[in-house]
Amino acid sequence: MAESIAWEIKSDYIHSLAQKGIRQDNRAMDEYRPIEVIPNYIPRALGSALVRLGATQVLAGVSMLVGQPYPDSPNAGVLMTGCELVPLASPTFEPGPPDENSIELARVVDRGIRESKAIDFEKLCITEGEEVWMVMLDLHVLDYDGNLFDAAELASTTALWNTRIPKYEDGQIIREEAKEKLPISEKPIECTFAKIGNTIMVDPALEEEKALDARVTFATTDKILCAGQKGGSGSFTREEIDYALDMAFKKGKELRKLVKVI
Amino acid sequence: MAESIAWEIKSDYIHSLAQKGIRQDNRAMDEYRPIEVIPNYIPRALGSALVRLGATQVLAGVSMLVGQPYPDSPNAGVLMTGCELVPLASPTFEPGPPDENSIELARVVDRGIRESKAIDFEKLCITEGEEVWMVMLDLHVLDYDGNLFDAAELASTTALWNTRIPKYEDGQIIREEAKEKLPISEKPIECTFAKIGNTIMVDPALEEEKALDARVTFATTDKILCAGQKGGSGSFTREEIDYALDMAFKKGKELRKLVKVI
Amino acid sequence: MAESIAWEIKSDYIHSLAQKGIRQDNRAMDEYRPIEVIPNYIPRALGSALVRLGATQVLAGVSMLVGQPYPDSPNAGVLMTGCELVPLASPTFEPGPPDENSIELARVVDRGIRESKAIDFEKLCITEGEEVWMVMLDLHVLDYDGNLFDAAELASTTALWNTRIPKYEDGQIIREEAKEKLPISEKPIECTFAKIGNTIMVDPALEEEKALDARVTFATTDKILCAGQKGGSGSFTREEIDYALDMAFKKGKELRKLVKVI
Amino acid sequence: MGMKSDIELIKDGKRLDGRGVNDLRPITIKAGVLERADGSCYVEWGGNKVLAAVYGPQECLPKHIASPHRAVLTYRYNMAPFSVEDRKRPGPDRRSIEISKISKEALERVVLLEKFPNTMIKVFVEILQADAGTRCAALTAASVALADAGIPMRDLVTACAAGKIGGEIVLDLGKKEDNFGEADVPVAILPHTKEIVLMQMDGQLTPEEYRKALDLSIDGCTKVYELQKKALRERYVEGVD
Amino acid sequence: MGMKSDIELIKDGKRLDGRGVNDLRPITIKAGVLERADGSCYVEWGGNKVLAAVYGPQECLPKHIASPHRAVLTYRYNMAPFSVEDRKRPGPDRRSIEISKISKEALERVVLLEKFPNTMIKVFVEILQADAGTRCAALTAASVALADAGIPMRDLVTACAAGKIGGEIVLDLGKKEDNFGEADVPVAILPHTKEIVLMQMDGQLTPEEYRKALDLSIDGCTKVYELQKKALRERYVEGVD
Amino acid sequence: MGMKSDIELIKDGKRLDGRGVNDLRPITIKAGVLERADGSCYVEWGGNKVLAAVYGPQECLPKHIASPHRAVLTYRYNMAPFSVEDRKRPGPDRRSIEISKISKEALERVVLLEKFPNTMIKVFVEILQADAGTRCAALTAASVALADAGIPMRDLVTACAAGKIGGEIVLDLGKKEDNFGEADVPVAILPHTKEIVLMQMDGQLTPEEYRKALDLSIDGCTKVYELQKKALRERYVEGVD
Repeated sequence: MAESIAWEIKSDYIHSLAQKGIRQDNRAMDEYRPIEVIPNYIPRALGSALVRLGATQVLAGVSMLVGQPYPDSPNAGVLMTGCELVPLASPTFEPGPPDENSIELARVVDRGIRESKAIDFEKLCITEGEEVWMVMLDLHVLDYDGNLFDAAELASTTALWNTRIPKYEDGQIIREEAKEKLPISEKPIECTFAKIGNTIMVDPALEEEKALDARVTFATTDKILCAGQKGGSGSFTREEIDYALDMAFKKGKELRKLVKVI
Repeated sequence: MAESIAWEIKSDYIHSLAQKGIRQDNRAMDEYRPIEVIPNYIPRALGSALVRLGATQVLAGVSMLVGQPYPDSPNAGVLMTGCELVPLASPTFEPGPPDENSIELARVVDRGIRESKAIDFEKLCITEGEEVWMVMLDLHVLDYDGNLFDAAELASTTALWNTRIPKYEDGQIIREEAKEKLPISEKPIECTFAKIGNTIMVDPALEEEKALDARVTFATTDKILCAGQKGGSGSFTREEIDYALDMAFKKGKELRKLVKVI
Repeated sequence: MAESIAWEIKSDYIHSLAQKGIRQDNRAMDEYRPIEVIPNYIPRALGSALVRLGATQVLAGVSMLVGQPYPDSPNAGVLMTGCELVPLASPTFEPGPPDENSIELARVVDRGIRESKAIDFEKLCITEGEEVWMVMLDLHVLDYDGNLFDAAELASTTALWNTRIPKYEDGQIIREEAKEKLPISEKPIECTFAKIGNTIMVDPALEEEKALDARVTFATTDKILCAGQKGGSGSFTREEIDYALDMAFKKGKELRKLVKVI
Repeated sequence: MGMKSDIELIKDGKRLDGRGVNDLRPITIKAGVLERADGSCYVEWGGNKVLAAVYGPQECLPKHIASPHRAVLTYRYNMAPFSVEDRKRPGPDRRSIEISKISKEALERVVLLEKFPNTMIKVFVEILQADAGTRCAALTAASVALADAGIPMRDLVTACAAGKIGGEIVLDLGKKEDNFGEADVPVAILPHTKEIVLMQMDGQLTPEEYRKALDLSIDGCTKVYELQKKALRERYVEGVD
Repeated sequence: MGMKSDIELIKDGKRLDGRGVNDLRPITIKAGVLERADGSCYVEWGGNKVLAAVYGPQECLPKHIASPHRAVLTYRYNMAPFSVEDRKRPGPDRRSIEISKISKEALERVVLLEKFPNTMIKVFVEILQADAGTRCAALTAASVALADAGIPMRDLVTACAAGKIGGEIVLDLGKKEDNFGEADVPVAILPHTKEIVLMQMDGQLTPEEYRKALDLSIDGCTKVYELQKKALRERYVEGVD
Repeated sequence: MGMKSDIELIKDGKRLDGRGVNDLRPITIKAGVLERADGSCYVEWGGNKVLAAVYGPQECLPKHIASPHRAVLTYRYNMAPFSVEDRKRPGPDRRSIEISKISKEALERVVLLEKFPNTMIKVFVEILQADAGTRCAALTAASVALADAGIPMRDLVTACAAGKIGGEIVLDLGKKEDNFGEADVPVAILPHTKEIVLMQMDGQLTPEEYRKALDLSIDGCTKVYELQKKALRERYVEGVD
């Protein structure tokens, strides 16, 4: 992509603001944009949630299939997380197979959920070594205005907490009779920080993402860190990582309250 | 594709002729080009037919595989229709996976056959829920001089009427012993009309296809309409659709006589 | 690819040398570059070998899977040969699916091994018609300085002669207990000749490959020719083929001694 | 079409969901629902949830498909994996590609492409929840999104299907009617001229039944058009607030 | 090659289809059979049915593969899905790609590519029904199609295989001979100079047997060449009618 | 991470392979091992065998990704099919694509890209035998290969992981420790400034444990850096021989 002059000017502006401790939308450095969480946004899906984070919109949907377990965990269900950055959501998204950005997003969201041990995969075993439930978590980004990681993790956690398991009888999945809840216990939350110059700020909006030097995301449950991911061409000092880690636990507690279960 | 000046001039010419009620090859508006149908053109295939429609040549071939039925019709065989617009047939065809034109062609041909209920799919069930015959109908366009829809449907119907089912014993398909006929009862025919200016004409030749404003295809059996498809960037009036519909039944009867069974 | 002026000049130079009976590295026309063969280069693989032929480096690795036999040989194991020309090995190799060069390489290497009947495929049958060993031979080119065919065949033959079959019990492959040797009896060797002007030379180095008019490869065992492949835009006379054939048997005997079994 | 079932799809003129033969399902249309897109529209139509976005006119890429005479219009119909019961694998399938093609051709009739030579106008539609009739809902949404983007058009495109169930011609098939019914005729028109810009048919109809279905779907389009206008009016009012 | 069987492929010098060891299968060649292609040829060779088309010289696309010194030649060997017993999945497989590569290299020897710098000449071959020996039939057809397109060539390319069955070296293997025989040696030559432009071998042969097979296939090529010339002569006569 | 097992991964401060909690596996680094690449490096790290190559700066293709301000850096992490027990299907999978992305971003911090506008620098890493910690070994090798290619850099990038097994924080997890352990924290730093340019974490750690792991992995990096320097020194000495 040819670099746009407009983005460069905006990036310079955001850097100079950051130096003065200001964000373009006047948020505090540790302040999220307004968040709206709508569980069961797709009522016919087995689980779903829409998250609006500022103008960013991410829809997570859950399908349940029956498949074979992995040979090394014959009595455990499977989680697969996919992500489509559909071109409807941004002028920079292209149709086609997932690119490195959508793959990173899906994998970081997936790790947050998987490593939190939120889902009790053994309860998703139907017949050991033969049939298990496969939880297909699909992220559909509808409007991209920055910080997809946190919006997607929040949507995913909410969708999974609202997911019902279909009845399974004689090799047939009966979706109409989906009454049992997905066995889930933790609410992993991801918090992402941008480093712009020497300033660390939470929940980068689109312009901040374009201007950032480095990015770090932590997925936490109440007391446990379960995933981390650094991105961007810049670097963090040891102290900056420490700050972001503590803030991730603090903001995580706030965001966790938004995971509504219907 | 850069638009060719030559095609534009030719298109203007065809439009001006159409206004005078004339076609470049002096055909009547409701007249097909000469048609030749050769059943069993590929004698080693289980079913096949070559259709020449003017200079257009389409070869349809049928293979039979054994596969699983769809879960929602456990006692019915399966029809799959594929189409390759191989670059041998036209300077505008590119190698590679099917594009929107070949997909539309395959799907419209498929609908004509499927919706006519010509094939008795329940007779293609081998073991309910487990094994059924899969009728693989492949369209191979050899020379593209316009109106692939009608040529392909005629070739397909003829190929299927001449298709034999192999013997199936102990999980093995024995093609050498293919005596039973495919259970087929109707002869669906597609008729395609081009609208050029305010003129509707049947069986558009290549230059007419390039010049057309809109296109409509109807698949019919003796008394029943079983598929329809409008194409092109132009539009039809209600009356034009009525005219094409009636003509599709009339010309369909004529073309149906060409479906020879050996 | 734009043709490089540098390559053209080098090619002219190599042609003029060849006319005088000289090669750029002063080798005799029937002389290979120094060859090093390292069996079990990847000790954790079931079989492997690295071959250095001048600066060319090819690594062959063998994996063993359990799969279904082909319907027409229900009691025979399967050999599959893949090749990745990874871009690490040459500025002209591109990432992506195998191109015609890597496919030709894999297929010619495969034919040399398969047609020599070196592997006793019937001994690789586990349950007739149901389960057989699949020998997955993967060629990984590490440094491309010409004559991949001969290096790859030598690496493959050596890797296969050093391959152990894992234990297979209750549907599980136990790689830790891989004691049985792959049943193999012959040592097929490929010898490749370049024709530059009217000169035939063995083991073309990279610059010679770029300059060659035609190329011919013969795979031999002690007394039997088992594969041949002509390449390049030039041609061979009947006599040139005769010469190359005899030389292939002669050099084959020399190279065969390098197939060390540990 | 035509799957076998014991379900009685119509009884005493009432359909499974209580509708009469000429009734549409409930439809809600909202324009201007996305931040990044140049124009957008959200449509709920029975159980369908459809989102459309428009980008452009913009530089035409890849360049070799550009035309010096008009804008290139692209249309991408896509289903979210969770939009249907059996998870849809991501990426375009043959059905989506066909729908995209004929929907694009329908829109080419109304968008004043000749005003924007050498450019590209891109329409993206996402099916978030699929009932029956998604192609009509998608095209209806796309047309509003184009208007929302300020792209000059001859007219809106409005789409609606009619079909045959239990022997009767009815408007706007629902999911079960689509699965077990006898024929479906999706149609798109220009509301002002009643020109037909999209028409497909599958199933089994006599010529008379087909004509009746065509008329009925055109009637349906007229009703849908009112909702499109309303959505754009609301968007305009909101815009000047 | 080399599948096991109880079939006796040769008995008293006669093969399964009654041919002697040096006999070709019946071959028919017809030039100029397609409307759209610049040159074309249809070959029936035993049970093989092969269609070849040539387009060009024309603009070289994508441009970055063009050469200022010569035309780029492409060759695409493709099998129709119904051409073989087990349906062939559409699209190029590894075998087709290899055959296309070596066939292209064979033709590069004869086509006067240097006469058409910066252009592209495209050869397409479709196998409509496959017996054994399709690569030879395809290359034979392609060469006639190039001549039919008026592309200047040093010579035709003519192809034919020899092989070993039941211990004997024979010409032009049929399907069963290919499956159950001991070796196959497809060869292509320039008929005037006897230069070898394509050669493959697989199976098991002593050096002496290989030499015999090579000689026999070259003899076969000479016979096929007569049929190529005849087809072009007929096309020319037809052309001036 | 986190697979269940009865294996006791650590006992009396000793790990399965006899290492203490702060010990690296044996590491060998050799620069300049390939003929064709502009720079290269071979790393053996425990059971890992990793080869890195650098090409460039060279013309940026495709052109539209070029930047007038700096070189474009690409990074391709690839596993050979036989590098893991269950054969890895050739071609990039999702894991490889993610690793490539974050490794590229780590290197972008040190390579003086602004010195080579409009060009491209390509880094390729092949995992020939995989133990645990391949991404750290790969990035360590890539950084040496860049130096070997003479590409100007602010500093080397050095990578090492720490993790948690059997309740303790340890350096540089081996294969079984990775499968059955509790957490893994791969990290890459610039040795001179201790800036963190790559960091991932998965598993379960308290904040205190994470901090301890981070410190330990940075210590590990410092030891690996000495081996990188040694390899480059040996290469230089060899070069002037």
